[in-house]
Amino acid sequence: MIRMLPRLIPRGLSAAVLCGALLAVSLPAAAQEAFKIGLILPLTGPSQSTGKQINAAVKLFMSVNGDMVAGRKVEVILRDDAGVADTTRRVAQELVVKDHVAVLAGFGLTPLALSVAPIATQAKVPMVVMAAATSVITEKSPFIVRTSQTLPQVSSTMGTWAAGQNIRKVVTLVADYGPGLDAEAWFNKAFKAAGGEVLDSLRVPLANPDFAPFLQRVVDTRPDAVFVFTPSGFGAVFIKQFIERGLDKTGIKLIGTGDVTDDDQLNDMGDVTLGVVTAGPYSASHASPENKAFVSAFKAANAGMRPNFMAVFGYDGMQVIYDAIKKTGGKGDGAALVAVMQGAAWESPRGPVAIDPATRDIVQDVYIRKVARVGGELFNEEFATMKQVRDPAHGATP
Amino acid sequence: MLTNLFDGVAYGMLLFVMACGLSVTLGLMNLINLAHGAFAMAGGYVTVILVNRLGVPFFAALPLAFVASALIGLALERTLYVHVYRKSHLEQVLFSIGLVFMAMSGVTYTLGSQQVFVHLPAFLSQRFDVFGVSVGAYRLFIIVVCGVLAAALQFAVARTRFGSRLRAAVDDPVVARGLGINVNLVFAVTFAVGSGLAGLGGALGAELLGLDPSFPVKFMVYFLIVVAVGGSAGMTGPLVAALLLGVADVSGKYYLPQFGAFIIYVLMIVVLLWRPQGLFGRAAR
Amino acid sequence: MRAALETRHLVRRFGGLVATNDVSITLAPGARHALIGPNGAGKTTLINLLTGVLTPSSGTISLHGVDISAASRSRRVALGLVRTFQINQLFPGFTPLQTVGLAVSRRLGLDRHMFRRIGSDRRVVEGSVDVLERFDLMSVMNRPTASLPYGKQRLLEIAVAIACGPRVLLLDEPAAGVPEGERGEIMDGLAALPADVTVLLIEHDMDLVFRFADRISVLVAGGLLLEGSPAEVAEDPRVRAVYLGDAGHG
Amino acid sequence: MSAREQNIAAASQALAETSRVKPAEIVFWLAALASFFLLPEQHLLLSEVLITGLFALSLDLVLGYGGIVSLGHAAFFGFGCYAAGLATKHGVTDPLLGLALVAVLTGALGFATSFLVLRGSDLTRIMVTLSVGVLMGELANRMAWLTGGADGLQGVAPGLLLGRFEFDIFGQVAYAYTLCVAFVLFVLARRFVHSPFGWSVRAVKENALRTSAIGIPVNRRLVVVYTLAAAYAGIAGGLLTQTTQFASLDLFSFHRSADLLLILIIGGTGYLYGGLIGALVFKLIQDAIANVTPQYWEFWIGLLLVSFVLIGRERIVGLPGLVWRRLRGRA
Repeated sequence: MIRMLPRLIPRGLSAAVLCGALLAVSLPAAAQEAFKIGLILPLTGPSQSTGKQINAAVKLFMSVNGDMVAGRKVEVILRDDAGVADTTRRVAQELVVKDHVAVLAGFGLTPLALSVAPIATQAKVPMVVMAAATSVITEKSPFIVRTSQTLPQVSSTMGTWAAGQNIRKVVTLVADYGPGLDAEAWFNKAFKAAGGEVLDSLRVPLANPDFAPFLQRVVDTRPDAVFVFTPSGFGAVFIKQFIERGLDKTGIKLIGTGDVTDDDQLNDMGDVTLGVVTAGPYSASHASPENKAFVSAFKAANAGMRPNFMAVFGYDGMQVIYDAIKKTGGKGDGAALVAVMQGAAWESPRGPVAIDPATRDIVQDVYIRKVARVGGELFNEEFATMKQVRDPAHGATP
Repeated sequence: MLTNLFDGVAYGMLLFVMACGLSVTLGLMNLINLAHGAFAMAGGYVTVILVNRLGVPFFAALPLAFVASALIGLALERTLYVHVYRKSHLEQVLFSIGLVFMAMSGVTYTLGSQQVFVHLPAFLSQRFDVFGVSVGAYRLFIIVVCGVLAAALQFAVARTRFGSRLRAAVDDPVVARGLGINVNLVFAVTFAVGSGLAGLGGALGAELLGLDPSFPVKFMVYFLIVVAVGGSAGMTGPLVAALLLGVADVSGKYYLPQFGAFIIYVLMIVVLLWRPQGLFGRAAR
Repeated sequence: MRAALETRHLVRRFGGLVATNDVSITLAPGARHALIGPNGAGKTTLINLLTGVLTPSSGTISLHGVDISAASRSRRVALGLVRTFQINQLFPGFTPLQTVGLAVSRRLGLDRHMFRRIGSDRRVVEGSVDVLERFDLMSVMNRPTASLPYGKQRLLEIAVAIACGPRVLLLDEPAAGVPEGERGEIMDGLAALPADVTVLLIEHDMDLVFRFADRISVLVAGGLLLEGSPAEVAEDPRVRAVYLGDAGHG
Repeated sequence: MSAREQNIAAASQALAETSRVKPAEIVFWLAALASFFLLPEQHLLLSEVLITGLFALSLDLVLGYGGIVSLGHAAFFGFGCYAAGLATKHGVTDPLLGLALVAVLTGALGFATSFLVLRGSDLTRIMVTLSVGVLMGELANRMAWLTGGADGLQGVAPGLLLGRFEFDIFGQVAYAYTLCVAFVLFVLARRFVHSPFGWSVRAVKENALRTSAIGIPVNRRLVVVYTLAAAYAGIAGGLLTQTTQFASLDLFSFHRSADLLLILIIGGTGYLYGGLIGALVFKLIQDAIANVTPQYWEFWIGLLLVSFVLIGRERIVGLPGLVWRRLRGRA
């Protein structure tokens, strides 16, 4: 019996192709049901706070805006990928093949988004990136639209700003993975272009528990400032050790991207963060009526949890999807949805934002903020704004 | 660079206090306990809750962290661990990995997954120069506390009545039983003290290493390296191994940041190939 | 005639302690030779030297004229020097048939085959049956070893060694721990050893030694006290003094 | 027939019995084949189960047969993933050729590292295997110019299978391919473990001292089985990359190796099917728990591990059978 099986299987193969063809034919027929959005987030694992924030924001968006758009009922299918890329990929594939979702959304980290890009292309399903921030992502498929941020966007803003603040010599210290390298490269480029000098570029392994030796190098190099990017969650340890090593007293300034002073964790990090200057697209204390409403509704719905940048990215992601459904009258296929998403512009809780029609990447104001205590809580207080920053990396090399 | 050496020693001391219990349980009960880091995590969280939420002074919280972890250790030893001593190493590995997973998600459930910190008294956050070497007060504090603990442990094992029973039980449990030593009691007390020390280490280290639910997995390898390299016979081996590890890790990251992550593993593999029983291990068991 | 097994001035030191002190023994082919001595006399060290677990500090060991002093353990087995253990060293999860089958496969040089089924070669089956029949293990050949009575396990210990096709067999206390009722089986097993196999027996059970051996060497404090026929040994006053008078506690 | 001939016939039959193909095995593979036609929507999941199962099978060779406790088996799996991905990107687009290449490369890595696990105690082995796993992961991270670093290996586009079939988004071809490869590898592994060589490896696990006393070179046996298992793990990894067209650093993580042990414990060691069955059960449990408490499923996995050790695998796995017998006995 066992010996027969191998001969049976090639026949199974041709049947498989047949099956596949049948399924492919049956796909468009499903288009009249609910408009399904496959939301893939890291709800477990080290990046779970990202997933938690975005999930809460998506729920909030739907409770504010209802689940009927252009006559279609919108349904979100939430799946956990635990921050593991091959799971993301399989889940995305299942959502497309089994659940016939019209849009894929979420993607907490760069590799997770990258792993799904070929599926978006192959299945012609729009993919709304709500968190991952490496520049290159949107170039990997014509169906990718990003509503979060890119690291070149914020770090080059910081580079330009810092050079104008009497900061001449800088050491950069980034987490050693894609986004970190992006941040390092674009900060350095902008900073040098504005006349600054980068003394040293340190890369810290992601799994590294102890920043001490790296900080010691910073001390020994004696720069005016140290530019930092760590994924949110690692920022706290870093700042602790920065202070503990007495770097604040040596006059070395701490500047970084908004990830380091994540709104969600800022209060737990404590007063050591006071005075840290970061560049980022969103602060929970952003002064606008849209943001006030957003923050209070978010807190009310989530037991007082403060929304961070991830929440806004997710909220805006839903905004883009809803707008696209409206503009296509609920009948658009993937290509049509992406077409109307390109060039979309709206007032987000973070300020005015738009999707660049050419790159499908977000265009937004980037703020320079300083951590301060306001009304008993710590906030990233915005004090300077770079208007409508595009991702500088698309079509360029650092 | 003396500051690096100093940091490395502080780091190593911390590792020693956290891992020494593991070395004794391995030597004594021939138990491979990958869940040791969970006790360190317990101590860390107890301190965080006591200091940050209940306003207990930091110095009062440290002994409480020790006691709490020791009690948890004792309870688990009596109810669960006692059943796995005679099982195969594979089963011990599985069992303790299971405990780690449960501890991690238990903490995530009750306290959340974000990183937490202990609010230290102000004078411990200072920094000063000693003979031109820049030294952090907290690291100095850690070195002093851990140094005293290491000395006390060495004394306890070498000189006290309990220590001699412990050594007898490690050498040969069967003979020790024959001599009228209550080996079970020795096991339980040792396990509890080992867990308590891990907890104390966790409490001290929370500030330096960062504390979150993935703590037991993140540092598991480090603990195991201390034990595997140091050998499980006595206190000297693990102490030397921990100090080596701390200094190698810190200076590796300072001087060779590109290869920092490799150094400790390569070092360990080399040591284990050279001496499979560890630097100070007995030839055979 | 060339000796089956011969040691010359064999010495093994552990630091300052001399565990084996200038031991020279010669076993003629087909001999039934026993080695006796009180606890701590160095019997275990000697057997470890012979089988290659330990290397001698000085002196030589030769097997049918071939110097094996530095040969590896598996090399010695390949040359025909096989041992049994004082404490059973069996495969608890294997059946006696599987255990013996593996040993026979090894003897026939078939153990490196990766894609041929064990026992697909008729010589393996025949060889295994030969051994199992010889030691009266056919009836239990398909039971897991761990479930066998102790006496049968002891027999299997010898059977595995024979399955390796030894020219010289070292028997390390074959009757150790065997209950009185199963002793007869062991005696029968020893009697069933092929006549052309040279046997070195290490044993405490004097009854067994005197029934089995045609030559006896007495080892005391690492050195050879004397060697002779059973009758000579039994009558030697030194042996009586150091050993036989003490046999009950040995 | 003489008594001796009867005995020889009986022994011959008894030896053949251990490797006879049992009806349950035929049912198992027929069910696997049937799943291809009956569960078209589950092909993605089933491919993953099968690949994990194959990976677990390779650990079974090391652990269940060789008796080596390894906590770093993911090193080979991950290496296979990257090797397959890089081979595809650099010209070896034929999937089968790529898989063969991966098997050779991973086998070579297994051979080189096998000498590290020969020495020392279980603890030493655990440490060394764990470290090799971490080192491989760190290497893949470091060599970002080659592997894509933390972003993962992108743009893996395998060619047509057998020059005819394209890997489709529904995973039909991928599942058929995985099923065929897994079946072939399984049959080979089955032959291997029932060969004299396979028995000698088992013998090492049962009693290394006795094995060497019957003249079998223990270390060489372990080197071979470790190398073979590494190649198997590599092929499993290669399959994953080819069917998902992607590889990431997570492949090397500790969780992979720990999950793998759990899979093997659920399925049982030392009979080859343990890995495959365990992988299926593990996925089902994971899905079931994830549906109830998505954030805390790790807790239940942990509880499962602890219970398996404390209560004993036989009693847990035997429970359904026991209940069934009780019910039937009463009826």
